[in-house]
Amino acid sequence: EDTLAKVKSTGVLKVGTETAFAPFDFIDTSGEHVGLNVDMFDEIGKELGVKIEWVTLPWDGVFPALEAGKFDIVAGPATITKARVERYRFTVPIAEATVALLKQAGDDSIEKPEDIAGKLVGSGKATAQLAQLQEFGKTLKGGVETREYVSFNEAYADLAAGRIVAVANSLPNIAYVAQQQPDTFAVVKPAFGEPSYFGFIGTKKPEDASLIDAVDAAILKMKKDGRMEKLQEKWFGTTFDTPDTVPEPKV
Amino acid sequence: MSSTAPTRTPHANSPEPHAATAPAVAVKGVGKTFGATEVLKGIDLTVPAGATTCLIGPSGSGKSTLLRCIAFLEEATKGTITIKGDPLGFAEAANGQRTRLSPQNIRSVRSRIGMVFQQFNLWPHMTALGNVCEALVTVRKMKRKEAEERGMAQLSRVGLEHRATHYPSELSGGQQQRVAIARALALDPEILLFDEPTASLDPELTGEVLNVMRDLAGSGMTLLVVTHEIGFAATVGESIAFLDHGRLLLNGTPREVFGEPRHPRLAQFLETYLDRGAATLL
Amino acid sequence: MSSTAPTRTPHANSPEPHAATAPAVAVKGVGKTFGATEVLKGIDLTVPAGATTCLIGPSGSGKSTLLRCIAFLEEATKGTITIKGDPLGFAEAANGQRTRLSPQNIRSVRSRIGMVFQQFNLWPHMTALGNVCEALVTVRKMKRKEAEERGMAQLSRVGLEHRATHYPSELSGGQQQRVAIARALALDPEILLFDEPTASLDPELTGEVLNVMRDLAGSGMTLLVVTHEIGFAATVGESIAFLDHGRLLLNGTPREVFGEPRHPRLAQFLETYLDRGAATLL
Amino acid sequence: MSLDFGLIIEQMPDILSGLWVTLWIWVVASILGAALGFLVAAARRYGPAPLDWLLKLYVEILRGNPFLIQLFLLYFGGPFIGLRLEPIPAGLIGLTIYASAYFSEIFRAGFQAVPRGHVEAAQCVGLSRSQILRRILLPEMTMLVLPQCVNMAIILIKETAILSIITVPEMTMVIGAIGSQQYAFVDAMFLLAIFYWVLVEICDWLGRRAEAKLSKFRFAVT
Amino acid sequence: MSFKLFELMLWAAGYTVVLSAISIVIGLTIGLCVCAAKLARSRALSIPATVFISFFRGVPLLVQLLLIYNLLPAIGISVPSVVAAVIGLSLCTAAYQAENLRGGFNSVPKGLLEAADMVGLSPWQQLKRIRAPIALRLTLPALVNEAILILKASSLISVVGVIELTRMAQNLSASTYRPLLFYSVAGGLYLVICWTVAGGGALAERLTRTSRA
Ligand SMILES: Nc1ncnc2c1ncn2[C@@H]1O[C@H](COP(=O)(O)OP(=O)(O)OP(=O)(O)O)[C@@H](O)[C@H]1O
Ligand SMILES: Nc1ncnc2c1ncn2[C@@H]1O[C@H](COP(=O)(O)OP(=O)(O)OP(=O)(O)O)[C@@H](O)[C@H]1O
Ligand SMILES: [Mg+2]
Ligand SMILES: [Mg+2]
Repeated sequence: EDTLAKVKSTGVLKVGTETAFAPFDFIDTSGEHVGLNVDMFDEIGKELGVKIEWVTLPWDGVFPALEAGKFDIVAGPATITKARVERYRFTVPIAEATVALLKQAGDDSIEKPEDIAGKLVGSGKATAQLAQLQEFGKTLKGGVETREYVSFNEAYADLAAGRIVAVANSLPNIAYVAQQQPDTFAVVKPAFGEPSYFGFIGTKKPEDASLIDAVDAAILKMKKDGRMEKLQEKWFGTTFDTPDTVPEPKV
Repeated sequence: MSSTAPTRTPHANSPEPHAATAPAVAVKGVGKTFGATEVLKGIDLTVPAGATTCLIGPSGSGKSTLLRCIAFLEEATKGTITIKGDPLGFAEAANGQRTRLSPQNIRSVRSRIGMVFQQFNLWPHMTALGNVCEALVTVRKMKRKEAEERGMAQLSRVGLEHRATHYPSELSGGQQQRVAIARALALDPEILLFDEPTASLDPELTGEVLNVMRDLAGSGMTLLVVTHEIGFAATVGESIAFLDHGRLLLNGTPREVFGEPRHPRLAQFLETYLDRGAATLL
Repeated sequence: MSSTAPTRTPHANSPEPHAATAPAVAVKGVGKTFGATEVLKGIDLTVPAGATTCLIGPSGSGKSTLLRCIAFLEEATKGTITIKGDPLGFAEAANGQRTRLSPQNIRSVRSRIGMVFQQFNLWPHMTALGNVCEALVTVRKMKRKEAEERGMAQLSRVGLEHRATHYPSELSGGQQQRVAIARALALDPEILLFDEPTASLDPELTGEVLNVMRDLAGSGMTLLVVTHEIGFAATVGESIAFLDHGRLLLNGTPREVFGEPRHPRLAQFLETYLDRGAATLL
Repeated sequence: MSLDFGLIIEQMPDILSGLWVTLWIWVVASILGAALGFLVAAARRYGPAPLDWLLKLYVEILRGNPFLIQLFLLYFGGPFIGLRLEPIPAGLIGLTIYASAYFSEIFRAGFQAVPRGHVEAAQCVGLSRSQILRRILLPEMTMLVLPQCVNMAIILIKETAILSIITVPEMTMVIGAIGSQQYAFVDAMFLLAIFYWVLVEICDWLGRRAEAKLSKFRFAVT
Repeated sequence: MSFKLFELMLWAAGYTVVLSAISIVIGLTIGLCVCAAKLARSRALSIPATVFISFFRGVPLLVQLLLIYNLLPAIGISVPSVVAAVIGLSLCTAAYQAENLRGGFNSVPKGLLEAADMVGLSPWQQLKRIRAPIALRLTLPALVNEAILILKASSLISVVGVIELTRMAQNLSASTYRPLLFYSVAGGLYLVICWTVAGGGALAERLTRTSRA
């Protein structure tokens, strides 16, 4: 059965995500699930004429659940990588995902990405950011030691505790973290990784294709009429230039 | 004791037993093996109705096993047991073939037997009265109120009406055993079996239980008592059975069994049990 | 203590007790309360050396408590206890103030006392020989080999050399109790305390233990025995102490204590214990 | 869904190293936890009353909380009170402390289960307090509480999975990561289930064997 | 921490309690069946029961949950998060409770049943009136213990998307960057819950004590 048709007939689009991934998805101080994703899917839902039903899981559980058919699409978002493109169908990018470093505020020993040479840097287990960090490490003299966390939040906590000198994550995320906690964290500019982008994720099942196409169309429409820009401004304090098609991933 | 005196030398020696009066229990050729060990080796025993029979013998001689076979808590591997003439557990055909009777039949024959255990075996989650009434309500389907009246009557028979609402854990050993006797009595059994009813009790508490049993014996109830209380056996028992190594060595009136000359095994057994040194103090 | 000895003419009946021979145990004014209940109410007792003293009395009269005070397993709340003249646990100043002695002193005085319990209390994770040797090795610091030789000697004294390598779970109750006696003997105690050593045993197994105790009594060892075996007390005890409700009611030779006219409490007590009905069979 | 053994064999070195980390942390934490638990139980029994209350609080706090929370607070909260631990030491210490609370309760019951008479018999032949503890109570109790200890060890091996949140590269972490990288989530979970199941069964079997071996030291009289 | 956030934590704690309670009740029911199967003479019943107990005791709850959540759809059964969580917790606790119950049933003294035999109670009446009540009383402390274990184990059910106490703490610390605060509050709430259950258990035990041997 065609998924788009099913979604339209039931009037519900099920979206899976993790709620500990600010500013895309998180629980705000009044306990509401908010973030860029929530706003975007509100708009996408309007475009498709359906309601959005959120299914929130720890990140580890999101892809297995997508494959098990627990929901129709994953918000996330996830970095568009070679390996993932082989396995999943991405929507058009919604934000830049280039990897940068977060350090402790006031740490003068790290002024540029190369300063992490020989030091211990954290990232998420089995993430695209970790892979890029490791690639980047190889180019440095003395390499870089990595530590893998179940989720980025533990990595931030460990950075605050001083066990690691930096966390490698996508720029939008760490920019948000640094903005929220200016006394604790700071972003190391510039981003060091290959330019990459975030997209929502669906399966490659033929019956799902129409749904992703429709979501793509909705996103492009939002880009065109400026709604997207507004949302980026709202959640990142800045806007990104993103391609209108799924770009060929470099990593 | 005077009341029971005339019925001493009861059935066996009486010239004309009433034809209608079948013995309370008739054990015929009963054998019992546990795995490879033969615990009972062909027992023939008649328990006269309305009298007290005491089963004595050394530890391990098979007294409990025999009693448990009569209560059908163990199944004899050979022989037959009848209760007032009715076969218990197995029917024996003319050719000696045994067939098991139906569970209903077994329960109904067994309900005519009451049993009192060494360990009391009161149900710990029910009061004294609850223990006594349980079977009246669940088996006899009596109304709770009627059952309780009857239960109280039994409790006062053993002198414990003031302990009706106590739980077993709140009663002394002797009181627990008396409740256990009341529980058995409540069903109006035709015969009451006792397996060393005072063996778990302190010497001081033994007396109260033996007194209740004396009263029962005096009231014409049929009792079959496994006991190490040789004194009780000698004075209350109207018939004594001496078991040794799974065989019934002696059976008769106390006078016949205990009188001189004594069977050498019995003499040896009494030697162990009676504190001969203490006898000098008597 | 010698003051009480002549009046009771206790043990040896020897006309001139050696001045050097302090009594094995001297109990003076010992009282013991558990919470609010006064279990011992001022006991004065002299246990003569080289003789057997038996402590009898109804259940709950405080026999075990007194024995446990002498073993310093309980601390008396009043009074003093001396072992061959040495104070146990507490030193009493002239003004009656008691001060606790050091743990070392307590251990050393206590090691001159051996104790045998009703429940045997063998250590289940050691063989019979291991039980007997344990204190020799860990307390007396003997070489294992020497300790084992000595342990075997004690085991053969109780007739169990062939069971040396068995674990308690592999021994009968009577054998376990004999191992417990050997364990106590191994340390060469000056006095051996027994708390109802046969009360947990089947009647058949009682004999073997009582025989070992008879042998010990005959060998001139000092024994203090709490027992319900009135026969044993009457025949082996050279001195009898009768306790009732925490008081020492009677103390003297068996003839003095058991002879007529009897103290009414003792008569009542004997009534309970001696199976009068059975006496007719003796 | 089918297990792709090629992938697994390729990753075997990683899997084995995860298995090794799980195993050694489990064994060391179990032993240390049992030892610490024994000390706690002994201190509660023989120490002064205030120590008993304090240790009771220690035990009840540890038993009233998920291990996940405790580990998180130890690892991420520790630095704020000057306790900066690396993941493996933190995991080891956290698991040991967690285990000690449960073991102490097992041993406390064990102390009570050793008949008082056995201790009194030892007192009567002059064994000192520490000799009684070492020579009588400890071995007797060990036999009595062995089944509960095996049970606790089984619980602990499963708790080691939680160490992954503080980046300890144990079995769940390693196999989970392989699963994510290869998009073979369910396969990985299956593999994990089997690994743990086998470990637990082995532990159980060893425990039962030890129990059978020790059964003859059991009390003859109770 | 604002009152609103504390309220969220309380709400999540309540959710934890409710899901745990449901799981314990379902688990007890399943546990009784498994226990009965294991005690049965028929090997066709006792062997599956043994395997069931062994599996659910031997595999970490986390793994069980993920298998239930992601594997059942593969065989055509799709279960929502909450249901998966309850199934996982129930099966896990059922295995332990079956063992506890077996211990309880086996420690009912045989003599009590023989006494019931003697007064004519049928096997079913014996089970209902004597065996089960006594076994349950004997199992009560273990049951309370198991309830506390499940309360704590429920901290893992977030892997299938249930927002209980621990997950709420994680979520709120991710958005407020105050992980220590929220984990401490969660720890405190778990303590309160567990101590309450333990206290209730002790009370229940005391109330039934008079009726225990
Ligand atoms: N269920 C059983 N399985 C195996 N052997 C048994 C069983 N019940 C009893 N026996 C054995 O049968 C023999 C007789 O036991 P029984 O209990 O009838 O003796 P008893 O005369 O009642 O002894 P006691 O005076 O000690 O109660 C003993 O050797 C005992 O070990
Ligand atoms: N640890 C204790 N705490 C409180 N009361 C105790 C304690 N030990 C003994 N008692 C009480 O002290 C009294 C005397 O007990 P003891 O054991 O000395 O009696 P006994 O003469 O040895 O009796 P038995 O012949 O039954 O062994 C009893 O009433 C008993 O309940
Ligand atoms: Mg018997
Ligand atoms: Mg006593």
